[in-house]
Amino acid sequence: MRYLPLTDSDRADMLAAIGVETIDDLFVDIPDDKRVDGALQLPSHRPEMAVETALKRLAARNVPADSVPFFVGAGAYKHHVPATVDHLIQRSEFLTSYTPYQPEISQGTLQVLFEFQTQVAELTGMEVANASMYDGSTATAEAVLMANRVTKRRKAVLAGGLHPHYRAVVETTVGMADDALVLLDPDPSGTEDVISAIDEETACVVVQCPSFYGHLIDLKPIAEAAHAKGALLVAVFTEVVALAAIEPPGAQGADIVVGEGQSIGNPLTFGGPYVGLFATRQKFLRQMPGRVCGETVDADGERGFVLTLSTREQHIRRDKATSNICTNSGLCALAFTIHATLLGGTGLTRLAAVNHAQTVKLVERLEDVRGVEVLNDTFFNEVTLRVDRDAAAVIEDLAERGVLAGVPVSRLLPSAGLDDLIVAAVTECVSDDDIEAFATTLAEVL
Amino acid sequence: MRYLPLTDSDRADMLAAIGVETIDDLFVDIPDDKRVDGALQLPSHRPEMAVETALKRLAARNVPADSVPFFVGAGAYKHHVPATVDHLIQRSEFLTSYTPYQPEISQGTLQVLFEFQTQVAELTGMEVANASMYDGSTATAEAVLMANRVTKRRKAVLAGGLHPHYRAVVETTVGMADDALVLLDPDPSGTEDVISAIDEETACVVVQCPSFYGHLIDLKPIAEAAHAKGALLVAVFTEVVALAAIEPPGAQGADIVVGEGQSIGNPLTFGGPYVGLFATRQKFLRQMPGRVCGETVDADGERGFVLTLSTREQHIRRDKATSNICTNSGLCALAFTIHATLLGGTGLTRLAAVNHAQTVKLVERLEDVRGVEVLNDTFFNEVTLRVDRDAAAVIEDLAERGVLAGVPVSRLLPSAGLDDLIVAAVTECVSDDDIEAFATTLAEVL
Amino acid sequence: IEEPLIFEIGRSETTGVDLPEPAPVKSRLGKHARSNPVALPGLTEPETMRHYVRLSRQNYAIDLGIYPLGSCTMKHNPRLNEKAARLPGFADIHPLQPASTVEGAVELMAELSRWLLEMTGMSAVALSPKAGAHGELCGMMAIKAALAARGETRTKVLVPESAHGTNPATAALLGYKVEPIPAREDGTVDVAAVRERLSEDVAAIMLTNPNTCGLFERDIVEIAEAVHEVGAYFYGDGANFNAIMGKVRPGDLGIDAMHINLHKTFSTPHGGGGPGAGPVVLSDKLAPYAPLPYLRTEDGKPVLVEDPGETETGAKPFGRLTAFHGQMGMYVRALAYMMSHGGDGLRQAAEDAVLSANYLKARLGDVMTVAYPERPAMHEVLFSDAFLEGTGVTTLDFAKAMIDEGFHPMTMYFPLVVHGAMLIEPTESESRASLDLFAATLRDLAMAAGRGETDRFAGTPRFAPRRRLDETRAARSPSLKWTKPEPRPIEPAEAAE
Amino acid sequence: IEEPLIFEIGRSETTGVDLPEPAPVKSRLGKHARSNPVALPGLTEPETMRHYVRLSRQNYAIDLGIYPLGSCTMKHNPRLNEKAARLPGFADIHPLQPASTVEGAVELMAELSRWLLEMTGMSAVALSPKAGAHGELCGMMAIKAALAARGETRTKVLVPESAHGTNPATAALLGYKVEPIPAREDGTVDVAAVRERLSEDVAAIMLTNPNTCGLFERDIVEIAEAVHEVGAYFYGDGANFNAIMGKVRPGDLGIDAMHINLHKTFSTPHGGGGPGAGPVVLSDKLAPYAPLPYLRTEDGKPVLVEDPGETETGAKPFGRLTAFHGQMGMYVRALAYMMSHGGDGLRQAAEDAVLSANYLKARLGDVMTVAYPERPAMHEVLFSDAFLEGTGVTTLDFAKAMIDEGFHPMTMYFPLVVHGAMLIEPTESESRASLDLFAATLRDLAMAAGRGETDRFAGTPRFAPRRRLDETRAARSPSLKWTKPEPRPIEPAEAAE
Repeated sequence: MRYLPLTDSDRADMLAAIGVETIDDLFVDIPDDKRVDGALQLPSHRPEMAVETALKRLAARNVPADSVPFFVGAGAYKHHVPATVDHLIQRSEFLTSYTPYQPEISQGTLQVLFEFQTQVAELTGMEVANASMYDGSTATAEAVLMANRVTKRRKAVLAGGLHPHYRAVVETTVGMADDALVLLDPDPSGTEDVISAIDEETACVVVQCPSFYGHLIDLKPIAEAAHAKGALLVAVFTEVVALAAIEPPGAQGADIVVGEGQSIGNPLTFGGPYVGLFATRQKFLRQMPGRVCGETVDADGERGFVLTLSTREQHIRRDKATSNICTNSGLCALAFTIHATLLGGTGLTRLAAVNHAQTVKLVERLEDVRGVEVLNDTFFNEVTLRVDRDAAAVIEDLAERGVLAGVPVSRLLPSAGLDDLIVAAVTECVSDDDIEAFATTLAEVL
Repeated sequence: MRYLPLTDSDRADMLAAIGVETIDDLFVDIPDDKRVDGALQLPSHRPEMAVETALKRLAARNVPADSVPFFVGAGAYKHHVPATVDHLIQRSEFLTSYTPYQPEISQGTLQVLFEFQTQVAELTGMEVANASMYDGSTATAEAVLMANRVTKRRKAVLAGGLHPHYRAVVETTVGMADDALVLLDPDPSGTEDVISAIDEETACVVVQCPSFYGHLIDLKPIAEAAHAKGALLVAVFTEVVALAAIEPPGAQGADIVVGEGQSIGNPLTFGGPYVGLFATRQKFLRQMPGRVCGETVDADGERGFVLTLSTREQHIRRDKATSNICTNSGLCALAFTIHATLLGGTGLTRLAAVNHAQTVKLVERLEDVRGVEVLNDTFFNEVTLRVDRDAAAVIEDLAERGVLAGVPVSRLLPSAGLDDLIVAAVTECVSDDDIEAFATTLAEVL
Repeated sequence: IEEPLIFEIGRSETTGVDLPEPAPVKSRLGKHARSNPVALPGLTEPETMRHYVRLSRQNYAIDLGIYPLGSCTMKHNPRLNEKAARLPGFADIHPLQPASTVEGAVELMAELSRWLLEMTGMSAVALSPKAGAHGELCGMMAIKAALAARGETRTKVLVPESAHGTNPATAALLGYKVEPIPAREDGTVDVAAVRERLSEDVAAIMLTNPNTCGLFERDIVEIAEAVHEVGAYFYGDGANFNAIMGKVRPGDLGIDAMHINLHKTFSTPHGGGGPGAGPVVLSDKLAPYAPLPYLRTEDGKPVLVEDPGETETGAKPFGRLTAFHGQMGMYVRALAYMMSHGGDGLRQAAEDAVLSANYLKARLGDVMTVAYPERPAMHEVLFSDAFLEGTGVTTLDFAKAMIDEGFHPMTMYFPLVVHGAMLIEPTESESRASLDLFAATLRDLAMAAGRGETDRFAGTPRFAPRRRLDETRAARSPSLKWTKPEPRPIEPAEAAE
Repeated sequence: IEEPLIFEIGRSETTGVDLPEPAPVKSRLGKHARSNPVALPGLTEPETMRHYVRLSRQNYAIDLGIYPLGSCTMKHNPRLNEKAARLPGFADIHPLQPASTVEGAVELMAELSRWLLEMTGMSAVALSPKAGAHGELCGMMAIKAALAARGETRTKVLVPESAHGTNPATAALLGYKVEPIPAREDGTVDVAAVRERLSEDVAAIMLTNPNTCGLFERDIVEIAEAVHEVGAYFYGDGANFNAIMGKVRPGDLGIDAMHINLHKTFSTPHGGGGPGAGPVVLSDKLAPYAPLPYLRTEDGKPVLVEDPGETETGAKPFGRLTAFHGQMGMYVRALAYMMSHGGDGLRQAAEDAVLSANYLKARLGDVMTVAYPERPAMHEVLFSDAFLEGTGVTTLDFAKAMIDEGFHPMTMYFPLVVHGAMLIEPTESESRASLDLFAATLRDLAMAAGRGETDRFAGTPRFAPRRRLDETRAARSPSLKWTKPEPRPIEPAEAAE
């Protein structure tokens, strides 16, 4: 057993030092009749080589994004992550350390979190950010609960452009907390009227931009309308790279900005782990969920960093905590921070420009394909296509031809009557050849 | 340019600080008419993503050992390397450090070399080892040169079981140094008489065990015969794992033991980098080529390690040096040491046993295949097969059927009339299914 | 050596990523284009490498030494698992690719589920929770949904005082009133104390077993029976599952829902705070309420059910906990870990973890105060700070002095039921030599404290990257991001120059 | 923290590798089976991880700070290159697989060759040499073979005094007598001095350019002409190629053979001492003598020629330098590095390297002694220790004091032509801030030495993992491997117990 350093003679010596005869003497508190007798119905230990082979076989039964023209987005995006990022996050000192509860020997992690919070605040245009959430969807649910606490109201309005999974997570979480929701209809056209759904009981309105369907939304009037009724605007994004191209939600009056940070630094990994970003205004700081890292000084007066404001958290506040979150997405946040540092403002802007330009190219190319219509007037790197066949079938046909062409909306909203829509994303990883492959193959199957 | 930290304004400031106008003012010593005017005929700088894609495309045009039944050996072996090894050698502090010329801040590397030297000495059964050579073949050439220095003679006898490439490297090196060689005929049967080639002018006799053809050779009588004539025995191995199964050359009277360490810790990588092992007797220490690390104490009396005996080396001795070697195989030696540490004596013994057992299985299975004969009476994990067709053609046919079945001897010895021989190796990576695939496919093509 | 912040050394115009020139197209951002470019500093690749390598060296890590945080199970993180998780077939697949292109991934999830179910003796597993606390939420939602399906709205959840803070926080999040259960003198919960508080208003009890005092709850079977008698459910907090893998199955004890911290028990690295994964195993009674997506077998092949319209008869998923399918990256690592150990190795790991904790208890019992000496410890052992009383050495001093000896301190001041708690969990990954060195150091410190050598403790740590940090100051006027320093006011003398 | 040796903590019966049970077969080892098992200690995986991670932290590295070793070109090592070299299609292929299964690998070698030839302006390249010194051997063997083909046996090789020790060692290995050439006062070689020593006995001159004093040899073209006039060859040591990439091509200067250190100029990591790679570029005259294997184009596709019987007309390979085809792992890294930079970036890198060296020269020239102040430095700048004369601070003190300031010292005592040489090569990978900090520290130390503050230097380093090590003791009675300590003799008192 390569992972277990104790030898049989160690074990014997240690039992003797403890003063018991057998290891089972240490398990006496387990009721006799409940103890597992012998082995479970599980395979025995296996060599590293065998485990690796078995897992490689499973991996080989999946089609990696890198290996085909790839346009799947809808909340998770295939971007290129520099090798430096993955190398650094595997440093033993980052990878195998715990939550920095002993700050004197955790300044590496803590300083990274401080850099992360600053980056998130700048990108979203907000005043403060926390040290990460699980992902964008759970961050959105936390934002709604926080808005309820801040406004002391219990009704959230969810716009129709919100990612259906995010909506479902909010529905589940907020519903189970016995708070109320107003769910607007799905909005593939990007023209919905959110404002008229806001009333004096509204705690917050939750709007995603770019929307699930790729539309860019003017948040400012929504923020103003919300504020006029004493409600908050929760702005959501699933593609953080967009924030380098479009006006940040903070500049448009958002009160809480939440979203998914996966695009920067983190691979697709079939949906997780990802990293939820959470930013808000300074005045709501003490209602914010999740860990935060703050600057302070040590006994010598040197600058240092600590986890702070823990009186909001469950360790101290227990049932009065702002959230139950404990473990978050530290290492994904580290990857985000390293990648964002490599990019810098200039690189982020360029990355966003390349994404947008390639998307425009796809849209222009699809104009020549009969049977497909792009619904978007504005977009960043994702658009909604209406096809004249069942979208799910089209996607399957394209997959068979080696093109992963996007997500049929019906996969996430099966009973919404949107069976002819595809959401397609285009990143810097999409080449002109990929676009051509998409267009020609689509023409074949339509 | 992601690798170049200086900005244009840095450059301008620095030129000003130096007191020159343009960068070319610093290149004035290059004759005007020889300066490269404008750009070379090379592509411009490219994004990481593009470089990665281009290299992945090249890599995809090769067939990795892991992906097929694989029996190719003949001096390089497919073994399983634990993930821990590759992780550790990529630690910045190991990967990006230089030769440990400043020992106070290089104890990591130095202690590893001390561990490495001890491991090599123990495995070979010798008294001292150096801190690595380029590979087994160059180590063999160095061993012959060293034997010439030690004996003050100039004639080496190379046994017919020596790897043909090793023999060629010795021929080239020793020939260019104007020393003499006696080359015995290739020995696919493992029955050659080396002893009668030794005479009073012989500096050393070079014998490989297991031989290139897989035979186990009794070194003891050869050592005795050599010593009787005042010559040295240079024992060579290409498969270091064998040393855990067979009597080590040191115990059989070898004076210098050299070989290839790739099998432990290092991937195949199309032939390099590998790690040459070099061990000898204490009394020949000062004639040994290459770096060595030695124990000493620091100013506080604490144990520490330094590169030592540098008076043998070219830094100090220049044209009187024992070798011209400078850069060696430090990181490969680290990989060797880590893997050997993970294995330990018990693991090494087990690894050797598994290799041998799988090889026996192949040999037994091939008994049922018509048209193939195993030439070996004894072997470790490699055997020579005689087939009743042209061996090179058989290997090609098997490759087309997805089995990489070994090396045709004619590839290394094209004019030796050994066109019906295949050298095939079997390691722990070869499964019973692989053996079955070899046998059935071989039966198909014979 | 001090390492500045990226904001102090980077420049917005610098970038460490080369990207192609964007094609010259007509923008479709409309009026939404950013008015000011992002003002974030960049570093070139060599600068970035050096910055984060240097920062990393200010961290303690398992790879550097024992990390004895109680209830955190900081064990060896095999690199095989990291390698496997990075195979393109796992790391580079999208959660919404067509199902036909991710069959291996779904099979892996199914395989992981089989291991979890066999080890826990339960009926169903919800894989998607993203961490332990998220798993608690999942389990308690299933309970709430099951109660709702019975038409019941119960209002209370019982939680022992020794519980992790996440338990009461989770219950409260779902609108439950949290009622504490006191522990017996011996650190465990008495079935009688539970019975006293049970009623038709109680939705569930949340119990950690082994509990955070490091003890196995001996009355657990009776407690489960009592809970079930009033129609309530038993939520088991699985944080300490490492102690009992292969020794006892929670399902056999009457537990209805329990989360498994893959980042504790199954060694997915903690990464300085996450990510984790908290799959929840469910009893027969709760299985129908498992959230979306869940796995179903169709024609012998596992299929992910994402669509509430498609659920088979009987399934009543309570909703969705997260976008997509959960922490695939952690599933790969955890399964690699399980397969490497096998059933036999996991059981051995639990035994070694328990053995090591009891060994430390034996080695330290005479110089430190074992909180509950009567019962065998499980995989962690709890001390109180009674042995420091009157020495002039505070509990915090004691912890910080350990840092100067080269060790990460144990969990301090938790659980709250013991004064100056020190909870030590060595895990099964420590060698005998490592345990002995750790014990010897703690003995030495405890004896020094006993002799009143306060100098050895005051002002520690002295040899860490930072000395003791002012946490009060950080909380009083929080500074949570870097802000450009005010330009230094120009002195009159300088201005006159 | 001290880290013991594996021999002190490991046990022969412990293993950190799980292997299957060997099948029960009849041994075919015959009488050759080992009589005693290998007595090497093993560690489990967690112990191994910790041992080597801890050891690593006792090293300095480029990733931690500037590594200004002159003539070593310690630059940033991109991790993209590491990733690429580990692609299974490169790392997991065998050198003797059928050619049809390694076409991509051969194509990569051909592509690397194209870059090297274009950058150097030469005709052919021998890829297989495994390091710089091995490349020297290759180049000099080609020269010897070319002479032999002309029926000549020449006996001498000219080498300037400032040359790396490998140059004379290589020449001597091939049986040549080494004749030193003195340098001019300005640090470069005078064509007149070369002419004086040239004769029909001279096989070759070996010249490093830029030389190890950091200067470009201004007379190089005339030297080449003079060498060629007597029928000798010009071997160029390419150790300092980083200074001139894209600025001048060795082929245009009249060089006949030159090795390229991929681990210097093209950033394959030095790994604490290797592996490197030293491909040799050859002029038209030497190209036919390139060793096996070499690349040839057949039907537009590159093919590796391994077989002397198969060589095309005109090819007269002098033999074989190593088993197989050379350092594939390094080729992948170097090519990734070249492609990332492009022709433009490589030229810029050379310019930045030279700029940085001259910047340090300008920043330090007033407090340290520039050895050759008149000419521009190339990518490294040489100081002598004249500025320390009379200060009581030795050159070694000065170097060791740098360690306490957090820096790796420059190359010391080389080249031998200058008293107390200190050779600084910053490379292009250092930021302005890094150069400034390094310069400020050296200024500070130089001024402290000037003020006679010997206390600051004596006994340094004080803050390194070790204090100054006794190298004399190590050499006098070499202890090169661990040996089991003798059992401590039992004291009579103890024995009596």
